[in-house]
Formats: sequence, structure tokens, C-alpha cells
Amino acid sequence: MSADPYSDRVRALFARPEHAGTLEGGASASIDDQGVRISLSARVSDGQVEAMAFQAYGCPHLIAAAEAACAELEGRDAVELLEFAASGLMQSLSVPVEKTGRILVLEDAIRSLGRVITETQ
Amino acid sequence: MSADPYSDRVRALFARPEHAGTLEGGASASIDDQGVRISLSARVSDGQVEAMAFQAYGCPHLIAAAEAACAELEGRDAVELLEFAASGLMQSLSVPVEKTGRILVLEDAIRSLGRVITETQ
Amino acid sequence: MIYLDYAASTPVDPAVIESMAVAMAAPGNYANPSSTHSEGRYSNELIARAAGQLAELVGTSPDRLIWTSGATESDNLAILGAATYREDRGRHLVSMRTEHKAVTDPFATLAQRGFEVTWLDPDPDGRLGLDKLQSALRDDTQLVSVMHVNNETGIVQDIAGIGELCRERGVLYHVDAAQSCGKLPIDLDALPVDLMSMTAHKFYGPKGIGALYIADRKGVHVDPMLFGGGQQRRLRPGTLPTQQIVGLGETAAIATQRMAQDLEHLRTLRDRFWAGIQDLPGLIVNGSLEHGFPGILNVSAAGVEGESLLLALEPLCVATGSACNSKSQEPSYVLRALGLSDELAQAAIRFSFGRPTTEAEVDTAIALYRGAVTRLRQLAPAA
Amino acid sequence: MIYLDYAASTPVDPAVIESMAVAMAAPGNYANPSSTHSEGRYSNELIARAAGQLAELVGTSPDRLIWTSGATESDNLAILGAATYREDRGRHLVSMRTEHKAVTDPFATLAQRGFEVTWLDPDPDGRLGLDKLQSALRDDTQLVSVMHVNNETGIVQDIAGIGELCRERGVLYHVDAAQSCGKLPIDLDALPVDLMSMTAHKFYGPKGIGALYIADRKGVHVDPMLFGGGQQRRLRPGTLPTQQIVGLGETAAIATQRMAQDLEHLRTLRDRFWAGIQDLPGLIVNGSLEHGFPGILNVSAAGVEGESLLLALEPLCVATGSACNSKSQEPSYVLRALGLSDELAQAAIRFSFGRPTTEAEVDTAIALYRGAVTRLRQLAPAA
Ligand SMILES: Cc1ncc(COP(=O)(O)O)c(C=O)c1O
Ligand SMILES: Cc1ncc(COP(=O)(O)O)c(C=O)c1O
Repeated sequence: MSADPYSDRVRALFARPEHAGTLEGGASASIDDQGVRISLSARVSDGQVEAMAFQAYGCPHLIAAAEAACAELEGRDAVELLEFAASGLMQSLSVPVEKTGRILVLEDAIRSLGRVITETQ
Repeated sequence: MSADPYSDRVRALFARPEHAGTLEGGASASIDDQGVRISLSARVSDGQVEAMAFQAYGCPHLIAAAEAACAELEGRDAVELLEFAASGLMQSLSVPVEKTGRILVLEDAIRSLGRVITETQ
Repeated sequence: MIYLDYAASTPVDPAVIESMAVAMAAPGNYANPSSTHSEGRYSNELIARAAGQLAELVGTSPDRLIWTSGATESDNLAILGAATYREDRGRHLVSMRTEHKAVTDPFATLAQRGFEVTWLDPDPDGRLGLDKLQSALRDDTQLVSVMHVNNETGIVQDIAGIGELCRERGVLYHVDAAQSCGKLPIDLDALPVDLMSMTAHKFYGPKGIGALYIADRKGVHVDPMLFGGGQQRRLRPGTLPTQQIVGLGETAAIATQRMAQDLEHLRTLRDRFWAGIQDLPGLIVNGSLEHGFPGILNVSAAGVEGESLLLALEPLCVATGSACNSKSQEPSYVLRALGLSDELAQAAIRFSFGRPTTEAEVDTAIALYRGAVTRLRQLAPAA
Repeated sequence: MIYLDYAASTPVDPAVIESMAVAMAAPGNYANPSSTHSEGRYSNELIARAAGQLAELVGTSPDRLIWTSGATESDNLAILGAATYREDRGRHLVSMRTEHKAVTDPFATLAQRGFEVTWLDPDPDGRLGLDKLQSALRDDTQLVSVMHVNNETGIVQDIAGIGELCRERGVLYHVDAAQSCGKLPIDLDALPVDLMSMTAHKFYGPKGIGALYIADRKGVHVDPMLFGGGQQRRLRPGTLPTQQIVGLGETAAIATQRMAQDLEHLRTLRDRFWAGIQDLPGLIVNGSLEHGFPGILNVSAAGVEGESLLLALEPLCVATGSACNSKSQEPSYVLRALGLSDELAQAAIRFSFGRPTTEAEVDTAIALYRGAVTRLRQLAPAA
């Protein structure tokens, strides 16, 4: 209750999100749910995610999670996006339970981006 | 409520009652009422009160009033005791209303002493 | 850190701290004020002096004031106490949706106990239209509670006008003055107010001490909530906390002296802040600059999420909603009652200025707010 | 003046005053502990630390403690709150005639609201016979309240024994520990106690802050008396008074350290005082030297009127009856319940010793008491 609700990592990711923005010409997916809005875009080459970017309207944990996810997913095979699970992020960012729903919206957005990529390939 | 309940005069009379005690061989009267006890004695000559003394069990106002009354009545005609009224004492000693009853016991004791004196003369 | 959360609580004036330390340490001051010995009488005199200081601040006589543990208790004692005492005169009560929880919750409790509560909505500027109140009053109405200054928006209600309507109809009027006591002029002897709640920690006094004013008027009385040692005419027993009361008294004395200059200072700061941000697109002032207490400015920025805004504003200490609600994620019910959408209510930031606030702090706040709003808008997807 | 009225209230320890001053002045400590910003979290941490200190003193965990404005509020919250919450389990309550008014008055209020209260009388030594309690418990009994240390006589009740009987019968047990907390060892984790009231100002802490312990056990719960901002799990709302809580915490930490040495000191003083006056004829110890807390010695002198005795004892600050009753002229109901006549009850003087009391003060008190009793007896007519 008296603890800082944001870990140092969340603070750092929120303060300097290197993947903020949109990638012109890439694949993209957007979700508006539970009071949060997320847009993701990715540049894919040979089935691999070369670059990812996000835009988000939501709480600091959501923004930090989006930034962390983009960093983590760059270099991965696009199919992995289809099975992306946010549980790891929730733990590493110490997301409070009441915010789980919002992070699951991010999970949905990533999976949805995965479908966009794999279906258009 | 926050004021000192005892005036300087009450404090002085209570601390050094010069008329405390009994006068051997004089007239005397006692009263036990309302939780207070008073004994008065007087030496009378030619119908005049020469000396008076008191004993009292009661609150500081009662003791101060008894002392003040003894001092005041010395030198008076004994018949004056019959009509003694405590109202003057109550005022000059700022006796709180809830203690009026006790001071009236003193009044009774003084009048009763007056009767003892006048009836035996 | 830059503290712009004076509506949540204030630092205690050094002179007040000093007076409290003396009341705890100096020989005898620590005696129980109920004791009859000289030391008890002395601490009792300290309390009488403090009552005089607070009474002077709000224009009444000291014996009209009951000491409590703060405005929450004062509000409860006034509302539960008056409603229960006057139960036989009618069980209809009137209040507003924009009151503090310390007022709405006791009313909600009374509603569960069989009272009927009419909740009035504010006009768009946050004030209560007197015609609305007029038509809400019934023959069985016995108590109205409408606050003086709103803790989230700073809106100032017309307590004289409301009180007059109540008095015409024989209805008691309670005012939660937690945010105005010591900051705006209040003259209880002239005002048609029957019950008024005060608290020290909103105007540079200690936390955990307040007062309830009970007018000396036929029918104005409250049933006690606590039972015990008989202190305070049995209305609120418990050993009187001498140092807390002395602190509130000193706080009141300082406020009496400084009120005009404090108000001028707040007006300068608030106007400077607003001038520095008002050109940002999509800003909404929640409340009213015209009818607002200048110590509070509540602003929403469209398209910016509140919690992220709060973090982006660090090291600025400000509030979303009122401090008492600020742990919950719910959008403020006060702002919702003003007609704001959930999203705008959540993006609301309450800036509240105080005696120690400097123009330099305001300038930093302007820069931080402009930067944060701009960055978060850039970060968000197009709506 | 010689202050021997520590059972009424105590001077605040200088370290406690210092901790309170810091909690009011240091940047950020004054923030509202409900605020989410860094300053609010910081004042919240101060409060968590204080809860840890008090919890350690009484052998429980911090989350079992609710902050209140003192023992009067704690007693009311425990008694009114538990009785109302458990109303459906039975409306029979048990307490003693020798409890403090902060306990007897809430029970009297409950009696007016349709509860049935059994008032137990103490044995001649002031203690509650367990057999008496045993036979008072019924199937519909739901709450028993018997204090730890009596404020007028210092008598110590067998709270472990009473609690065990209650637990066997599924009855809640509340203890008013206003006079024992910080002075006698209390281990709540080991005691069959469900609710316990504490207050800081009886053990060198500030006035106006206390706590209620609520055991973590099925069925142990209280209905709140105040409604508002949602603080303290809705059990007791209102802005937490950081400096008061910090003061209570510091008070508790000092008491944990000093308890054994304090007790030893009090025992020495009490024994010295009694040795110095016991040869006076017609003295009665009200209570028991054996079962008495050594900080309190209550003595009546036959044939001496109480109010005059009190004045004759100046500059000694002592009490007749308890401080809370000391303004009334009524003989103490506590002493009457011990079987004293009105006259002896009125002649009772409570000497209470404290941490700062010196042997020289005790010696002066002995001389003053001997002189006053002798003089007033001489002044009185033979009975
Ligand atoms: C308008 C209003 N009423 C009541 C309260 C409660 O006051 P306290 O913290 O003294 O209980 C507050 C502040 O918290 C307030 O702003
Ligand atoms: C036994 C007992 N209970 C309750 C109280 C009331 O405590 P407080 O003054 O903290 O309200 C006192 C002292 O006044 C007491 O001695």
C-alpha cells in the first residue's frame, strides 16, 4: 500500500519508450478495449520481425509493457506473435492484478498483429 | 470551568483558621446534615459573644465560611446569632451554587447556637 | 519534488508546531484538562484560549465549538447526529452528488436506516441552483448539507443563499467547510448556517483535529456518537487533546491575520498557471475560474490518460480526483456529476496551491504539464 | 507543584515530541497519506513503521490495529461496533460496574437500544471472580468487556482467565487497556482477547491518538461508527493523523524498551510511599497492594473530607476518583462498587506515579499527606 506502485524498470520503459511511434508501410493492428487503446506496427522480412513500434493510450504499466514487448519481439519469427503470452511481462514488470485486463488487451493486439502478418504473407 | 474554584480569601481562611477548636465551658451546638458536620462553641458575657470557635468536617468553602463567621460574630450581641443569614458569606466567599446547602447548615448551626445561648441566659 | 497538493493536506506552520511542542512538554501543560488541580486548570485554559482563536476566525463564540478528530468526524456527527435527533420532524434529507465522501457516506448510511435522501446535481459550472434546492425542499425535509468549497474543483457554493432558503423552511443547514475554513472569510454570526465542519490540516494545522460548529438556535442539536467521560457537554467525550487543540487555535490565529494576503497570493499563482497552459488544445477547466476558490485548479486534457499523466508529471505532487479517492482507479464521481466522460474525468489533474508555493514552482509546473501532455498525446494512437 | 496524577495523563517523552515535529515539518511528511504521489507514499511509510512499533509492544501484527482518537473512541467502536455487528447472535452483554465511563456509557446506550446488560460486581479486592463470570454467561451472550488495569484503583484483572472462559463459550472479549498498554506486558498473540483499546497519553505519548486491536479470528468484526473516505478498510475513515500516529509509534517503541525498568521504578516508589503513610490510623487501601498495578495507589482516610484533603495537599497534583469524574462532586461509582461508604469514597485520593517521579517527590508527598490528614482530623468535630 505504501510501496511505489512502479518498479524502476517500469519507470525507465515509460520515461523513454524507444519503440514509440508507427512504422510506415509495415503491418499494423489496433485494439480499443477496457479503456485502453493500442496500435502496433511491424516491419517483417523473411518471416522475421525486423522492427516493431507501438502507440498506446493507457496507464504506465501498459505503456511499459508495450515498450518491453516491442523490444522483446524484434528479431523473433512472426509466427511467435500468434502465441504471445503476456504473463511473463506481467511478472517482470510487477503488474498489479487489477491491471491484468489491460495487459491482456496488449496480448490480444500482439496476436492480432501476428495474424495480420501471417495472413498477408 | 477552568477558573480556580477557590478565591484567595477562601484559601487563606482554609489554610489558617484562627477559630478552629472548642471553647471549654462555653455554650455549644452541633449539626450533622447533608454530609457535613459542624460544632460551634461560644463564650458569652453580658449577652455579648466574647469568643467563638468551630470544628467542621466538610469542603473548603464550609471551613472558610465557618472561620469567617466566627471572626465576624465575635463582639456581636448573642441575639444576632438567632437571625444570622449566610447569604453575605456566600457572596463574599463566592460559594458555588451547588454548595449552598452546606453553607445553610452552617447558618442553622449558628442560629441553633444562638438559641442555646439565649435560652440558657 | 514540487508539492502542489495543498488541498489534500498542508505542512504545519512552524509557529503551530512550536505551540504544540510546548503544550506537550512544559510542566503542567500535559495534565488532563478534566482534572481539577492547578495543572488541569492550566491545560484547560490553553484549550479555552484556542477555542477563542478558532471562534474569532469563523465569527462565533467559543462555546459553540465542539472539538473532533477532523472534518470526517464533524461531518458524521453533524449529519448522523442531527438526523437522528430530529427524526420525528421528518425523515427527508437533501445533499449534492458532488459532496465529499465524509458527507455522502453518512447520508447513504441514513438512507439504509430508512431516511430518504434527495441528491441534487450541480449546474454545469458546479454550483447548486437555488431553484433546484427550492423545489427539493419538502414539509418533511429536516436537514440540508451543501459544502462551501469543493475539494476537487474548488467551486464555491452560495452558502448564504442556500442557508436562507433552509431557514425560511425551518430546515437545518450543515456546511462542510473543510476546504474553506481559514482560507475564505466566514462569519457564522451573520450566516444562516446551523452546523459547520472544520479541520486543521487543510490550512497549515495538524492532522487529526477539527471542530463542529453548532448554532445556538432552537432545534439545533445533535445526538452524540461517542459515549464516555462526559467531556464537551456529553456531545463528544474523550480526553481533550490539548496539543492538537492548541495547534488548531494557533492555526486559526495565523489564518485570521493572513487570510487576505494568502488569497491574493493564491489568485496570482492560479492565474499565472492558467495563463501558462491555457493555449494547449483540448483543455477543460473542471469547475469554474469565476466561482472557484483560487487555491484549486482542476484541468482535464482530452486524449491523455490520467495515471500516465500523473507519472509523467513527476516530481510534481498533484492529485487525480481528491486525495481520499486517489487510490481507487474509478473516475471521480464529483467530475462525473459535472457531466464529464469517464475518459476526461480520469485525465483530470487537481493542482492546488498553498502559502509556500512560489512563482518559480508554478513555472516548473507549467513546463512539466505542457511537456507531459504533449508527449502522451504523441504516444497515443489517433482516436 | 508535584505531579502525582500520571493515571490521568502523562508528559510526552521528548523523543516523541521530536518525532512528531519532524512528521509535521519535514518536506513531504505532511502529505496526505492517502495520496499516491511519492510524498503521500512517504507519509504512509511513516505510519506503517509506527504500526509496527505498536504491534511489537502488544505482540500482534500491524494489520490488526485500527487508529482512533483515543481509548474513548476505541471502547465505543469495540462495544457499539461488535454488538451491532453480532446483533443476530444474541443481545446479551456482560461488563463490570467498575469499568471506565468510556465502557459503561456505550453499554448503557446499548441497553436503551434493546440489548440486555449484566453488570458484574467485583470481589472485595476489586477483581472479577471467574465463577461470577461463568454463571453470568448465557447462550445469547455475545460480548464481554472487562478492563485490564482499573484507572482509579490500579487493580489488575485476570484477562487471560476471563478471555479463556469467553472463548470456551464463543463470546467476544473486549479489554480496555488504556491504563496498562505500554506499562504491563501484553502479548495479544498468546492472549484470548478479541478486541483491545489503547491510548497514547497514558504512557508518555500524545493525547488524542489511540488504537483498537481487532483479532484475526472468525466472527471478530465491528460495524464502523464513522463513514467517509474509506481509510482503514472503511472501519475508521478520516485523513490519518501522521504526526499523532508517529508519536504513538515512538511512544510504543520507548515503552517496549523501558517496561521492565519502569515497572521496577514504580514498585519502589509505591512501596516507599505506602511505608511512609501506613502507620496513620484509619487508612484504607482501595484496591489491593497485591493485585494492584504499582503506578497507582488509592487510599481513603476515615474522617477526612475529600475536597478539603485535596486542597490541603497542594501543591500536590493528585486525583479524587478518576480525572474524568473529578469535576463532579459525586463519590466515585468505582469505589462505591468496592463497597466503600459515600464518606470513605469521597475521602479517597489516587496517587499515581510515573517515569519522571523521584523519591524526593514521594517523600514530600508523604509529609504533605500526613500533615493534611492530621490537621483536617483535628479540625473535625468528633463523629
Ligand atoms: C471537503 C472535505 N470534507 C471532509 C474532508 C475530511 O477531512 P478530514 O481529513 O479532516 O477527516 C476533506 C479532506 O479530506 C475534505 O476535503
Ligand atoms: C481505563 C480507561 N479507559 C478509557 C479512558 C479514556 O481514554 P482517552 O482519554 O484516550 O479517551 C481512560 C482515561 O481517560 C481510562 O483510564
